[in-house]
Amino acid sequence: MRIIGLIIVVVTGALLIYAATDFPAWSDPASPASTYLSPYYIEKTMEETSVPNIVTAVLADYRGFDTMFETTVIFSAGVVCFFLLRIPRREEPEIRYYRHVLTGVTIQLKEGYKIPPSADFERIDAVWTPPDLIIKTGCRILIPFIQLFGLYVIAHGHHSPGGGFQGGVILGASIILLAISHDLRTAVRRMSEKLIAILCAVGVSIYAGTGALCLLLKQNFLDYSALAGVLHVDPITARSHGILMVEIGVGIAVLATMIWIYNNISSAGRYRQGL
Amino acid sequence: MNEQYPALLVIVPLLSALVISVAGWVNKRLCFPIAVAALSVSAWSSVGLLFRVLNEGAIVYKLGGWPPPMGIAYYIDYLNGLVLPVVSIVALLNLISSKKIVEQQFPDKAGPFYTLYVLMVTGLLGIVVTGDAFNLYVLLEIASLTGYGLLAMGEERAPLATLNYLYMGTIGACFYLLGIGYLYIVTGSLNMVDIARLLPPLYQSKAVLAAFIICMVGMWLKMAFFPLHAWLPNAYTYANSASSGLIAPLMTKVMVYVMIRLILTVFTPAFVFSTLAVSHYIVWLACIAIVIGAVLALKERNLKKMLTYIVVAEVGYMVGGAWLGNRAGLTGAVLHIVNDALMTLCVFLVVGNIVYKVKGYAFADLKGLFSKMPFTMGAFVIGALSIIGVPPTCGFFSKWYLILGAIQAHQYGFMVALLFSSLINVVLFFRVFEIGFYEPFSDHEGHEHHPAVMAEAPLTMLVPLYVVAISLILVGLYTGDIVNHIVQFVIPKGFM
Amino acid sequence: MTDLISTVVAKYNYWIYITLMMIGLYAMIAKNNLVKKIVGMNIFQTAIILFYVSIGVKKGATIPILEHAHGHEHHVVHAVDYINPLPHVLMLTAIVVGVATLGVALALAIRIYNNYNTLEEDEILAQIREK
Amino acid sequence: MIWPIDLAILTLVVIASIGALMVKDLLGAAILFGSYSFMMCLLWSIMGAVDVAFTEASVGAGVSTVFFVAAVFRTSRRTKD
Repeated sequence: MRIIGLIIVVVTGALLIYAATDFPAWSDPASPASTYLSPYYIEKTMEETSVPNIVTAVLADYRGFDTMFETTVIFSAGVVCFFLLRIPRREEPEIRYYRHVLTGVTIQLKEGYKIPPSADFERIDAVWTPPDLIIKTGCRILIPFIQLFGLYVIAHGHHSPGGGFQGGVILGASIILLAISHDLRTAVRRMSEKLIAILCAVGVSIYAGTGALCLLLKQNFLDYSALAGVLHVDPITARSHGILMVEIGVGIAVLATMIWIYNNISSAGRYRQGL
Repeated sequence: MNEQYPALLVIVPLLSALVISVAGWVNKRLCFPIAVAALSVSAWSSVGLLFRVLNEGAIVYKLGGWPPPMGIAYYIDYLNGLVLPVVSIVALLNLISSKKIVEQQFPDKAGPFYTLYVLMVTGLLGIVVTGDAFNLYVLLEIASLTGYGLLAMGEERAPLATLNYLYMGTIGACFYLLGIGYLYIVTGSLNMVDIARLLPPLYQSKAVLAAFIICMVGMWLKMAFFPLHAWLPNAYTYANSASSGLIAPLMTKVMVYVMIRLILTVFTPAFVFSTLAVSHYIVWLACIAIVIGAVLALKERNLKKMLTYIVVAEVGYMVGGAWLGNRAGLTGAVLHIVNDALMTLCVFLVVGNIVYKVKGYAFADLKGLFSKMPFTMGAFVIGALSIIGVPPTCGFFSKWYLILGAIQAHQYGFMVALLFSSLINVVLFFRVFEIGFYEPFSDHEGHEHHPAVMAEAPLTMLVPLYVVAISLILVGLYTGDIVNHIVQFVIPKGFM
Repeated sequence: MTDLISTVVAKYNYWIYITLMMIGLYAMIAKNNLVKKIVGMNIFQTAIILFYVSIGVKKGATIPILEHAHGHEHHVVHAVDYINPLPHVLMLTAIVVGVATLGVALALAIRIYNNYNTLEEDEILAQIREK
Repeated sequence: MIWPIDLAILTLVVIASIGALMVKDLLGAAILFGSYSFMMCLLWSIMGAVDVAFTEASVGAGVSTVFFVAAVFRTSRRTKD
């Protein structure tokens, strides 16, 4: 198998190198890629969409259809992970582990027995999880600021690098941090699986709904200038607001999908014990 | 209303997929009706689009209101006007017959299944209708990802087969992306028609040659053309019959459509057939694909794997026909996309019915099926005759155009391969008929001589099957009209 | 000789992207462990992103974000001194597609592990042949 | 566009990718793959692609490494080659 791999790799590598000799030199301003389509974007973005960050403008407005399908790719990855891994919850009794907070003694109860939630016993995933008070409190302090930063990244996608995807992933990462530092049950109790799944679909439908709204207002799909009538603002800033709405939709969709994929992969579908 | 058909075609299934995903959590029974409604709206708008193309010629739909090179545009001409209704109708028919299968195999995951199903149809329709090269890559990824999800829910070996499919599929999609990158670095544009306008002065450049080779290898990998077909038989065999009923007829045919779109629109036949005089070798490769596909099908002892090898051979037909380089060959290839999608759907629906009732698809399970499931096996006979290429059915006519093209292009090897694989198909299918018809009476130790009680598949699985079986014959009879009104305009005038 | 070196150095990014892609492709074909193949697949995808982003680079150009004064007096924007934004947009999509494919591949790997209790391809094929 | 840094990071990226594939323990491969993604993020920011760098940092280095480690915990760290 190695020899076939080597032959294929050498042949494709030779083809690619043979073709790369014909490329325009790296980083020269006169290359066709930099002189045909991108000057239009650089010069016209400020006039047509009043969004300083050209990448966000091209991402959400000129080529907004691509980004909608990209959000659909993320959404379908979340649905595939759920579809493949999730084992429907059968309430069979499970072995539970508790730790006595003061003495640090860990108890393993036979199946079906529970200790009612009380201050001096904390439930743990397995006997070997060490008491990590420092990590837990550290993360509890850190998570709100991560989420604040994530919201800033989504909202500020117009003026600075960032936008729906980056902000959504940062927000998702804050919940995943909660799931890793504490345990999966607290994260699932904080954001239940049903809420995440519906939030996923809501995020993508905000994006597609904005496009469909433009369709209903007698313009082509995803043509934000149609929103000028609804938002009582001139078409250019309507485009900027359209981009913001779309970024929020992408942020919600990516946030929910990252948590959904993490929950399914880390617990292999049983939602009992995460990382 | 009807100038918004291109948008409705893709947006309605996308929005309904989201609604189905939410309905899966709220109230499971709503999922199937929404899916059927969504696919029928997209089928309706695709047929409406075909008639609009017949009246007004090519349609350009500007997404987001931006003119094509700046924004993304849909470009609908005769080629995808013909393929669109086929994709949506095949998906709708398979959806109707998959209701019972889903309830039997994974009743609690119906919501995600229908979401992935409708998302895959959205991806396929988007691939067929888009006019932007990079947008085609994103839709290709949606169709592949949902395809991996659908195929992986099946027997015990399904995840491993799907993971191998994932590796090959990702390499194929990334090669396509790389080919578009090579075109972008040399021309600076992403819109297909725009690239075709900018390419002619660059025909001699090595980068365009490499871009063409990489795009082609990527597409061949995705359509399982001969040397790169290793993933297809296992991936389609071990999947559940609802998913293989959707993916087997559509995925490879849409990839063949993308290859023909690259040849006709992006790289223009002038570059492909005259500059690159390589079509002779590719037709020989197609001959080998057909022969190997047919021979490997003989080796198989179960029905579904045999059919997957026939799909590999059919891909050899279409690629060989497209690369013959003349009008008859290309007509045969385009017609074969339509016919083969219907034929493969008919045969895989039959397998779905058999697996639903008999819970197995090995030859041993097919004993006495003609008496147990007469209607299903009746449709199987029509599908088999169409794959073999018997006149009233559509399989014959597209094979006729392919052979005509082979003779005109003096590719006698391709003609011999076509006839050889037809004969092998005869052997394959009549072997199955023989097991289905004569087997129960000839086994001596079996004492029960009373004819087996008729255990037919439920009605919701038989009606789509018979709609497809009848459409095989209708499409065959109306081939003349299809060719004169639609396929004739697909091929540019300058083509000899 | 010097022009050979200058051509090599002038397109250094493209040689690196080709080596990375070949490393990824080799790993996907020759590696025995399924998770190693997934790592190879991801390297393969990031190599293509390296190719696309290095198309857009311009000498002496700044990042594609326009300084805007809220006073709305439009000073003329020259395309030469801003980097080409289009490959960046395309590559945002490719990165997200890479993560989505990674998530699905890992979900499949976990399912395979549940069925065969190993991730080595040869051990799995041996178990299949036994059945 | 500081030219020598670009060359240095590019060679480091190639070394990290070969390392991620050669190391004999899957958890090590996951961490090395995280470092590979992070160095790619440095590369993008050097080449001026700030949005892509931000995404690669948060999505590539961040979440994919978490998915990898979670998957390795659910399967096995053992690898033969």
